[in-house]
Amino acid sequence: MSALVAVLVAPLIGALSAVALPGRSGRIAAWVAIVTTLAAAVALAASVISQGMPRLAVGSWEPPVGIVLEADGLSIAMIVMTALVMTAAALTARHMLAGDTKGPRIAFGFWPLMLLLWAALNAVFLSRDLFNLYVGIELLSLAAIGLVAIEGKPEALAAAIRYMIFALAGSLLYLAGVVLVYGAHGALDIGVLVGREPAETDGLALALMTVGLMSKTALFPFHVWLPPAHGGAPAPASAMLSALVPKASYVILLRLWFDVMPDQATDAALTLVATFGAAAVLWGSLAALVQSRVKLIVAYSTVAQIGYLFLVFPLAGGGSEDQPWAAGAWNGAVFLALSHGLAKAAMFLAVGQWMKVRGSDCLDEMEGLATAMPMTAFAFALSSITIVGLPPSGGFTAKYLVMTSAFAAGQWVWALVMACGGLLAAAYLYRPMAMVFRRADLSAFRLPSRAQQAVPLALAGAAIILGIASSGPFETLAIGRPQTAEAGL
Amino acid sequence: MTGPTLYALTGAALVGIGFFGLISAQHLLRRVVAFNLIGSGLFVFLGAAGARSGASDPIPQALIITGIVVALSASALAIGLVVAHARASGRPTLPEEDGEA
Amino acid sequence: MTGLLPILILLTSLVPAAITFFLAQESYRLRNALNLGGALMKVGLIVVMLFAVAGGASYETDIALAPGLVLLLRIDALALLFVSLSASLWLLTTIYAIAYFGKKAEQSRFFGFFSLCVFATTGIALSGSLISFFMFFELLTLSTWPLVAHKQNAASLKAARSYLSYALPCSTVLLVAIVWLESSTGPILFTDPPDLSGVDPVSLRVIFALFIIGVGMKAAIVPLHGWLPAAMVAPAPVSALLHAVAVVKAGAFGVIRVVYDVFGVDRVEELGVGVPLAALASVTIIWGSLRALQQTEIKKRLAYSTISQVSYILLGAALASPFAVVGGLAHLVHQGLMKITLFFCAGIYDERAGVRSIEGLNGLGWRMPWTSTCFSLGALGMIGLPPIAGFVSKIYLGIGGLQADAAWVLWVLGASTLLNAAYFLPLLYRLWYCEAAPDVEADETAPALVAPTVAAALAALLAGLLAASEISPLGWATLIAERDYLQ
Amino acid sequence: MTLVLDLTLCALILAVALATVLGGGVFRAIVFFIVYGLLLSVAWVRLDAVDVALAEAAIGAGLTGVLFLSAFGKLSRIGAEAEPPAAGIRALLPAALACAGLTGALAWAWFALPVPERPAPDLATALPRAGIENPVTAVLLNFRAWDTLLESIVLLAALIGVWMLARDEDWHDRFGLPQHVRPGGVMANFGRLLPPVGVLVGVYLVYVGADRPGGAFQGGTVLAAVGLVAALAGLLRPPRVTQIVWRMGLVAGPLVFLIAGIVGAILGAGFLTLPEPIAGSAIFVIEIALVASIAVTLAFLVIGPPEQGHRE
Repeated sequence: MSALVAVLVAPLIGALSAVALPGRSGRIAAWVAIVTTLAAAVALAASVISQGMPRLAVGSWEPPVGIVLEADGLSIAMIVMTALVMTAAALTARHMLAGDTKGPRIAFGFWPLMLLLWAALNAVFLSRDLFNLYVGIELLSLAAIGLVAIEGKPEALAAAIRYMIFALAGSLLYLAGVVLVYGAHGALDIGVLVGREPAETDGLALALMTVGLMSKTALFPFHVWLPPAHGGAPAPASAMLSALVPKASYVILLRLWFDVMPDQATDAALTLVATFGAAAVLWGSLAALVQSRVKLIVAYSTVAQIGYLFLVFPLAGGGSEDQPWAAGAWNGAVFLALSHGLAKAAMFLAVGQWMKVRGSDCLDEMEGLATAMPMTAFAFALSSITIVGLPPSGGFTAKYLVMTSAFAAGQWVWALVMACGGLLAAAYLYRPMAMVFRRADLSAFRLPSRAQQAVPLALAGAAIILGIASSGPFETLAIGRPQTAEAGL
Repeated sequence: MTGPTLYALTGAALVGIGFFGLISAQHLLRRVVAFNLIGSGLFVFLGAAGARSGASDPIPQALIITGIVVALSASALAIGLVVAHARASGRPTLPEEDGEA
Repeated sequence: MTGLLPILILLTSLVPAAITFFLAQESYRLRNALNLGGALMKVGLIVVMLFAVAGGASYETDIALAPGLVLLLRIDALALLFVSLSASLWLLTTIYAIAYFGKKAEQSRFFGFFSLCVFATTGIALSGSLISFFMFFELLTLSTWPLVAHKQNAASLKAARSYLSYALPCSTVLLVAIVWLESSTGPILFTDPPDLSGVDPVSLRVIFALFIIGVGMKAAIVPLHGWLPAAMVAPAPVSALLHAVAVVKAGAFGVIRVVYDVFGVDRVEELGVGVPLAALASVTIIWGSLRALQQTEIKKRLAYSTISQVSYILLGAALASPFAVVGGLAHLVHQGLMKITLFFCAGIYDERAGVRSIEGLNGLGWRMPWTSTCFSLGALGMIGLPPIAGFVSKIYLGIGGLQADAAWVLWVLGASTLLNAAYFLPLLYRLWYCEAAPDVEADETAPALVAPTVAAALAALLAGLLAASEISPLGWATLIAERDYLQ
Repeated sequence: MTLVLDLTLCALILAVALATVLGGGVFRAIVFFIVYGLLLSVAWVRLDAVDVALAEAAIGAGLTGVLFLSAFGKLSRIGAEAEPPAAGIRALLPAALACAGLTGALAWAWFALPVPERPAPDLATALPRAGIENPVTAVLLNFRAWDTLLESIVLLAALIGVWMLARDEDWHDRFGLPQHVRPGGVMANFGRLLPPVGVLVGVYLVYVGADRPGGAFQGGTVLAAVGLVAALAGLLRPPRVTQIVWRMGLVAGPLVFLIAGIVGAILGAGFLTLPEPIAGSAIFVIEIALVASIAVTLAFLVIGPPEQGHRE
């Protein structure tokens, strides 16, 4: 059985087992699934790098009848990042959500939901069928909403409902686009659609799908659901929600614009999308500056970071011919998605441990934590470096690539937006950082074990390594990269 | 005007009506109802597109059945959330969108 | 093997840093051994390389990041000048810091970041490409923050915050400058001057200004100097690091790289940006000295003195005449030696006599003769009294100014010397000629504090005395200037 | 004649849809929605999509309607059924215009759509190899089995999400609110009579799904309804979350489906590949398991998470 199948099947079987089996054995099944999926993700990446892209026609039915799954560089980069974040979140969840601290309901429900979330993410990263992607993002949304609501507090429920409204409206708009695509071309497979005759309705279809996916990605002005939802969930869930879930709809957007319908991209549309991105960067950062709860600061930072991802659309292809690298902006955006995923998860996991010690995530309660739990503070600092985009992190590599493309393309405004965003990020992340660095005596509190504290540090370290050892991921991303990523839209 | 065209236009109208309901309704349960209208409107549109060429096309029909089940799942979770939220807060509406902060 | 040398030099500070972070507070011996061992090894490696480079060898190693992001490590004569300065002063500072901290808390964090800071400085020195220079430059910014904030109280956090609120915006400006330039030239390597002919002169002038803002902030040019006096709340070894070994030096070094290796002397002249830079440096020299006069706290006065003195280096770089270049480069070392002496002394006065303000110095000279002698040497050197190092720099800069047809430089130097004397001589007067307050307890029986101080002071003296020899800083500066910049 | 019928039907559908959105009172909206679902299933028959018609009637109108009604009941119990006053016309005008624009865009798209060749020729060649007569079932359980598998898991995800809405103190209680049925009353008798008939209908729907309209989802819905009526009548007591048998029932369908897929992959045929000779029987086995799981899942979705009141 190939690794491609295993990354999909293992979390699904794990989720089903975690539902069906009682107590401990259910959790053991979940852990077996976590380890298997992690291993399968690594194996898949290795096989893609060494043997090229595996392609699987499910049920041996070729499109347009059947559905195709395919792993390219973008897929495996996302799948490996997901596997790392999921494993780390699970490692901390084991303690944070144990039955004796949070009650049997959460101890039961967390594991199947997280495994379903994982399966849905992998399914979205691999699928090449527009309708199958719809089912995938619906599974993703339902599992994510379940995780938002899991705490059961009134605010969490309200946040879940608001999230649900945006997610559902978004998936319906996406579905509307899919309906138009099928109506015009009689096909749903991306591979088939690449060679299609453009139809008059394609522009509308792309617009509908884009708006829908923007709503699911929480791009400004559809971001209002994100901070309460990510801020209200338990920390391991927040880590997955913030680091991974928006990336799924973003990857679909990349595929739609660069693979399926590059012919539909007009200058005005590209500028409009990037303008929303720029607004998200500024608005999200300013909002993060005035929050008084650390989790909300981190959540608003996600709003801002998502904005960066959308600057790629007008910049792709900017000045590629002058440069020693191809597809600078496209690669930069994917790097940003990857490093943001790792760093943001590390942040939430670190904050989660602080919260567990202090019982609150108010900024004023954070004093003394750097001394008491130096590894988590260091993890937060390293993640901040990535989020701000300072070297030597994956965030910096990304920022450098996108900014160079912007200047080379003569669209330096987007580069200035990135520069401002980085400064604002430094400002809003400085507040919690300085607070934890303050001296205070916390010897009376029970601290998590060193092994627990090491988990976010490992993730944050991975985000840094992504910057230092960026050539490997860079070459990997070139596997199956659309031509339009180099030539521009 | 042929049958499929009529149904397609009906579907288009249902999508609009549904989105209006989703935006305008205060009571969350009614919003969930409106969400179902949008979904079924899209399905009708797709079904009409499938029925255009005369012979019935099974692929859209299968997609629609899948879509109906997915919509049901989403509705079930949404309804559950609405009830739980009302029980916790005593209100069937979302708290006022209190800006950003 | 030879390709590994730059990496080994970096590892001598990175490895101690990485291990030190995870050591318990109680493992004093291991920590001290690691840090001293790293510092000694680095000095050893550099001595090996000094001989090789003097013979014309050069070392290059590149580490592939994403294509376009070249992390190139390279040892040329200029790099070696800076790296030998920072390595030898790091050794002294480490000895001093171990004694200074004794049994104080949070030492693993301190020495971890301390080593990281030196790692970054060494990286800056060895960087062979603009982007690797930027990477280490930023690493330096970040690893300095926990050192400035080390005391973890409101005052030090405020200073640390002020530091970052200067450093991060300026680094953003620097990044914009780099990205702007590289987007039209491709990655810039210092070995291979970029072809700037494709960029219009107006853009180039703006980019040059952005570069100067970006790196000049660390060199504390006016008006980007406010963080430096504020950072005086940090422990004395940190001040030494900031003023002599790492931060301001990195800024000055950055300006040299930008002027000579990114733009090139000819292009700077052609764009007409050298004179404004020299003017800015002159303003900083005078302004820093004027402000130093007004300070009543020893460390603050020294801090403003640094602002003034570092701009000598910039002045030399901007004038770009042969003597000016040599004088500026030599002053990079001279200022480091003299300033570290002064800060070591200030730390000893504070630690062993509880003296922070200028009044407290009254009569300390006879009670703490070693320290006070060193302090006097440093101060006189700063004023430019022969034969101490500072004199040599000033002479060369003055001649350089004349060579560059900028006689006004002499006025600047003259004014600055008068001001230097005005704010240093009263201190010396107090040390040696005033009556001590009867209740002051002062003793300097702390050899680990005093020995590095004496060594630094002697070095400053020797640098001036032996200026004519080839191995003196001046000799090196001449070599660099002749080999790389003045054909 | 048929055009008049279609016109009338469409007009009715739109009128009822408008009524659900604009009409006064949430309860009325729900009732209108159920009527809407039934009208829509007639429309599906008119569009020659009987499988969809069955699904719409059973799931879209029936089950969703029941979900709404029971939620309304729960809301009334806590006094949250009343609707706050709606925003004024002026405030809603932009939204109305945007929605009208959306409708207009879709309507424009309809006329702009090119007419592709359909059904695609590939489909015609694939159908005979599907191992099953009903083309819709063939697409669902063979050609696009991955969709269907994920969809059955979406259902499960929704159920777990709903369970997570229980309060911690209720977690070990029986599902839903307790029902009190008057012995010998209409409900009790109805509850005794209906299940046997319902089970028959459900099984029939699954069975004929192979060649004629019907299938796992439609059949499963009917079976779920049977279970619900039996529970309402007091014949069945709702289980608890700790009862493993029921939880196994929930996952049986997707699990069998997955295992069938993995077996194909391991044997070298390919993931979710059903070799032609055994495709028919394999689909049948998968369908049986799916029906069971769908029935249990849907029933549990309607009953809802454990709630206070079961404890005496």
